[in-house]
Amino acid sequence: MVFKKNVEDLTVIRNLRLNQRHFLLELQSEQPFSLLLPGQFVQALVKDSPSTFLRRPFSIHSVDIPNKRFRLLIQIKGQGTRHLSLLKEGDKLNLIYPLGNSFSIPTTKDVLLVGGGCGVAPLLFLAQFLNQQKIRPVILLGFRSQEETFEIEEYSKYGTVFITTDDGTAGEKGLVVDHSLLQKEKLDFRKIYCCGPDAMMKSIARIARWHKIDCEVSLENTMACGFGVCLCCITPTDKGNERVCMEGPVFNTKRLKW
Amino acid sequence: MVFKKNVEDLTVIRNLRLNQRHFLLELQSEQPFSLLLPGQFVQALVKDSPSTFLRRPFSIHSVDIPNKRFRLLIQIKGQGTRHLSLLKEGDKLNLIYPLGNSFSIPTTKDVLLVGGGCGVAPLLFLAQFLNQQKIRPVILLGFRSQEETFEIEEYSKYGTVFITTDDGTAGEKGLVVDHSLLQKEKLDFRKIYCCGPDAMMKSIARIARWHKIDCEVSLENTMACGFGVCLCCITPTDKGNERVCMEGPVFNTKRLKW
Amino acid sequence: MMRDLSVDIAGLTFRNPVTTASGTFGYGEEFLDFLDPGQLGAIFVKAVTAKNRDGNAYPRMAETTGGMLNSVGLQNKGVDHFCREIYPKVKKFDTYIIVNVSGSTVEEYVEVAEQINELEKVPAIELNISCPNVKLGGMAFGTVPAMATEVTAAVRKVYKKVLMVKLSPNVTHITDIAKAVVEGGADVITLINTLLGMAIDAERRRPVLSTITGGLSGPAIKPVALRMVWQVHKAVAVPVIGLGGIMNATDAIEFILAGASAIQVGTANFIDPQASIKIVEGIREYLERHKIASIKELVGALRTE
Amino acid sequence: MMRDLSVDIAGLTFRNPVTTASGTFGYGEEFLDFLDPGQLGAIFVKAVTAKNRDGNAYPRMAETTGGMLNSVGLQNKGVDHFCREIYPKVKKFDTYIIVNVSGSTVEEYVEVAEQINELEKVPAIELNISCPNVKLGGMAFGTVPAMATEVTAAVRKVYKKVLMVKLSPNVTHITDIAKAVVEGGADVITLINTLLGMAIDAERRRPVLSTITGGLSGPAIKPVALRMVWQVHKAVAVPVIGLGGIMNATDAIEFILAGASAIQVGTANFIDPQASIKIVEGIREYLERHKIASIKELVGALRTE
Ligand SMILES: Cc1cc2nc3c(=O)[nH]c(=O)nc-3n(C[C@H](O)[C@H](O)[C@H](O)COP(=O)(O)OP(=O)(O)OC[C@H]3O[C@@H](n4cnc5c(N)ncnc54)[C@H](O)[C@@H]3O)c2cc1C
Ligand SMILES: Cc1cc2nc3c(=O)[nH]c(=O)nc-3n(C[C@H](O)[C@H](O)[C@H](O)COP(=O)(O)OP(=O)(O)OC[C@H]3O[C@@H](n4cnc5c(N)ncnc54)[C@H](O)[C@@H]3O)c2cc1C
Ligand SMILES: Cc1cc2nc3c(=O)[nH]c(=O)nc-3n(C[C@H](O)[C@H](O)[C@H](O)COP(=O)(O)O)c2cc1C
Ligand SMILES: Cc1cc2nc3c(=O)[nH]c(=O)nc-3n(C[C@H](O)[C@H](O)[C@H](O)COP(=O)(O)O)c2cc1C
Ligand code: FES
Ligand code: FES
Repeated sequence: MVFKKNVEDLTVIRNLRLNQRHFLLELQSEQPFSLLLPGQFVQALVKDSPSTFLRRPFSIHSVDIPNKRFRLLIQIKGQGTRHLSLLKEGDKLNLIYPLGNSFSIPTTKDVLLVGGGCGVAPLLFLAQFLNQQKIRPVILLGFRSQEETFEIEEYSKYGTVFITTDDGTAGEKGLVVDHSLLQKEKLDFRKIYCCGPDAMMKSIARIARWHKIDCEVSLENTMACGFGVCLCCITPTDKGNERVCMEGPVFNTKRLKW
Repeated sequence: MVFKKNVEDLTVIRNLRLNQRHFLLELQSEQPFSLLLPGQFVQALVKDSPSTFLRRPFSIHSVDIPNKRFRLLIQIKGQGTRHLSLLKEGDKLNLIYPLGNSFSIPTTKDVLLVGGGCGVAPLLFLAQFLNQQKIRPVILLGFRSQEETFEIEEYSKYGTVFITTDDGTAGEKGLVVDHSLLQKEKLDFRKIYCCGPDAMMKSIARIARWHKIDCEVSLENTMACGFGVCLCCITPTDKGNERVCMEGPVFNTKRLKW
Repeated sequence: MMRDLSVDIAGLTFRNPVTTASGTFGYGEEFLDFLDPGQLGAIFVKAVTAKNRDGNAYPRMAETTGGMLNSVGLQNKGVDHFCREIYPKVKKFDTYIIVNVSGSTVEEYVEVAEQINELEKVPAIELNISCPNVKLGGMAFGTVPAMATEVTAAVRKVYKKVLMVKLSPNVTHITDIAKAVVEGGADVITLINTLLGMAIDAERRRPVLSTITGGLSGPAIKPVALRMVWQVHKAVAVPVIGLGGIMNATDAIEFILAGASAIQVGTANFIDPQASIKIVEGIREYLERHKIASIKELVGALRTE
Repeated sequence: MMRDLSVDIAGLTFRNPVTTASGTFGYGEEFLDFLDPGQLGAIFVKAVTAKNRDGNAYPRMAETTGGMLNSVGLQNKGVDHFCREIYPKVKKFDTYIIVNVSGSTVEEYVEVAEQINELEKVPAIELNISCPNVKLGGMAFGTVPAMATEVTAAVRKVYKKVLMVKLSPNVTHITDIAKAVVEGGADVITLINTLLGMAIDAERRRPVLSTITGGLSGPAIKPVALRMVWQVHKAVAVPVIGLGGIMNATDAIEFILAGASAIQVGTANFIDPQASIKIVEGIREYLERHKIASIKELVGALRTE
């Protein structure tokens, strides 16, 4: 895949607060995108935040190619994300993008997407993309509570959505790995794409391995550059230490030392 | 003089742009002021400016004691003042105040105030204060150009105002020290208060000495604390190295090693 | 549940681990409008030397990214003045007053320490061995182990109370210096003093400081300070007091985890004169949140397995 | 008027004084989307060692105030791989390619230098002597003058082109190390490498880095770097290449005034991959504004009278 990485000031055209901890940034580019693929991410420059020295990585959440727009789904964690949550319509946000590899195109139609926390972010773009390949995935999303669920209708456009909440206020109670969908003796999926906290991804990977289902995960990692030069973001794979920002963020779990 | 220093979040009730480089901040306090005196200053915390680590000192420009308000007149110099220039109505500004000594109460009515650049800032408060002592000073102010003059009417309420501009577009052309007021063989003043760039204050001090007029200047200085503990802001005086933020910022020029 | 914030420093019981760094807290008086010194574990007052010192010429300060340089140069009115004018005022504070002792020769350190030894309400001194040794042509006591031992031992002979020694970070092996001062008789080690740095005004093509170089402090140096506290805590048996860029309670906890029995708040005092008492409060909240009974449990409790 | 940005570094003419720091610019390729290497004075590529190294375990990075810690640990595929796979690509760049050479023993440095000596388009190496010496139990070559001389001299014997040596700032007397490498035959001195620091996650009570300590870089260290460049420039006759926290053209000018004949852009590349070319532009504007014909006039031109 050949595409050019850009450093660009995008314009915030919407900052939608989804709930206390999550918001959506819709960004307008001036120039047509080079290829954008699901699983890829951006490195955002947080201005005027004294405790945020480095850029912050965020997955591309959904795209609107004709209008040269895409969205980020961001969870407020620390100072950097808090600053970004204050961006207003018309403000500029400097991004390096697109970065990283992408989820692979499946060779089957029996696809499951599993996301938890802000790990749901890349899955909407992935679902959009799968629809273009005539695939309607099953989408299993985990939230803390009813209050924290968001964009269910959005995901539902592209697949069949199931949810879990920690407190049972919506969908099944418990963690995504405990959802009844995954408890059957034989699972109906031939491919799982997963993104979320490490522990969750490891559990899903275990289930996938047990059922001999191919599984790809999008890893989080502390990054300094995001484009392959600092070697800070490595993960051990069958090829040694690989860079999550270049060889990843998406890895087939077969290749990881999990 | 005993007064208590406060650390307080004041509310910006007005941010008035005077011209390209100057703005006025009007600030509302929650609590009644302890004594505020002309020549005193505040230390302002500049939030969200990564290159502004320390607080920034500004003179109290004018006060409205009954309404618990005062104003700062600020010239945009670097990142810190640029950030402050973006403050909006309702924003909070954390200040330590009041700091420093003050201009002394004159024993004469023949008083001249001389200010240049952002050095005009403390002179409005001083003029207000002198009026309360039934003194109407002569006020000589230096600006770059007509465009950059501001608040002339404001000063005129409290004294007779003369101005100079570097380019002659308003008042007399030239520097304040060259103003005809100061060129006479015998000057009518018994006390001069001066604030502005070092070179200007030194020239005024020389003129004052020549005419045997008592002269007080408000010194600028790089400050780390502003309340006397870091010893960074010293100036050599007849008593050794004194702190501009505590023993000053106002000094009688007799005491300085100029 | 009550959380116990007190710490033991060589026999002194600080009511909490939060103290203020020498040179950033004046003689405490300047802070009376902002806080009650009785809420702090101790206060370390500005360096005292044998004779009056004017310090360096102006400018003495330069702002840097996340920090500042200073070249104050030990300006103070000398030990006699301290005992006569300052001590009567500071001794009234309801906290430990610890005097930072500086000098240019071993004899000067000894002379000052002897006089401070007489002050009943001063339970400890902090020897600042980052000062130049004038006899040896400006080399600092704090950079050569043998000299560090020598000056500590000489003071130890005349000083009968708790002897703290404050180390300079501008060395290759901080643990060598730490061991050297323990050998000389130090009861406590304080670190770090400022890193030697420099600032330039590119437009004027001049150094910003009159002395060209100066001491770097503030959060910029915190990683170096934490590292040295960790190294020294592992290398010596005496308590360590940690400082360098502490701005908030989280920073303070980090130093304690690295091995500091108490911490000092320095440059942060300039930005928020109430930083130290806010840090006390923040430490209490941390203990609460983590259900830890005593701050002592956290000293050096970094999990490295 | 045309402003002359070129500088002479031990016989090499850099088209401008702006280069990129080893370990922050990969092998240049990763930057081709962002800039044309031909606009830079030189590029310093990632450390090369004799054999493949996996580097340290994750996590390798911690953000700090105005900087970052890293503990990458010389991850690279070894010198054979460099010569075979990387060199054919980077040699096409229209700028000097300088290889950062690392090792754990004198023999390893020599081995790598010998092989790099054969690469026609590599006019210089930069010996990174901040690495631990495994034989001597982890002590760094860059902290003991005699060892610094030894490793430099050993490489000097086999390496026929321009020999640069990059110094560690974690020493008491940087000028002693600088003189030692000049004695060993260094043509150029680069400084500074990272300061040794540490970061702690207070909530988890753990070090952030897998290696506990790591190297501090970014604007936080600029004052220390400037000071060392100034000291070394005055102490030795060879050209100095300065770095440490350079984020913009003003920073670069400061290093040049302090005595650097060229500068390296390091951590800034992560925040703005175009930082280096913007710095070239900014230097040109500075010369314009100050009506200076050649950047060479500014090298060490700090006014201290
Ligand atoms: C490839 C990639 C894609 C990502 N996509 C998204 C996304 O689409 N939406 C989203 O909300 N977040 C995403 N993240 C995580 C996001 O980058 C971090 O939450 C963000 O950087 C936190 O910045 P902060 O300044 O708010 O928090 P900080 O103050 O930096 O940190 C707050 C807390 O979060 C932890 N933390 C910080 N950065 C990371 C990280 N990279 N990985 C794990 N823990 C971290 C810190 O240790 C700390 O405990 C992604 C991360 C990666 C590597
Ligand atoms: C007691 C006192 C009262 C003051 N009152 C006012 C006032 O009423 N209105 C006003 O506009 N300004 C006043 N100043 C000056 C003001 O504090 C500085 O202009 C301001 O701190 C600059 O901050 P900055 O971050 O914008 O600029 P920086 O980025 O810090 O500096 C920009 C440029 O200004 C120079 N500079 C910065 N601070 C000072 C300083 N303290 N003295 C001299 N040069 C400096 C720097 O060297 C640099 O060249 C006062 C200063 C003092 C000490
Ligand atoms: C303005 C200033 C003056 C200082 N004076 C002294 C001093 O007299 N004696 C001393 O031991 N340390 C002195 N220091 C060093 C501090 O006590 C402290 O070691 C250093 O600033 C690092 O801590 P910080 O980053 O929290 O400020 C001074 C520091 C500053 C900023
Ligand atoms: C992630 C990272 C990797 C580095 N790798 C190397 C290296 O391989 N060899 C080397 O000599 N220096 C290495 N350095 C040090 C830099 O080249 C530079 O000396 C240091 O970061 C200070 O400059 P800066 O503050 O501009 O980044 C590395 C620095 C970073 C941040
Ligand atoms: S973040 Fe720098 S290599 Fe991945
Ligand atoms: S600014 Fe600290 S003593 Fe004046």
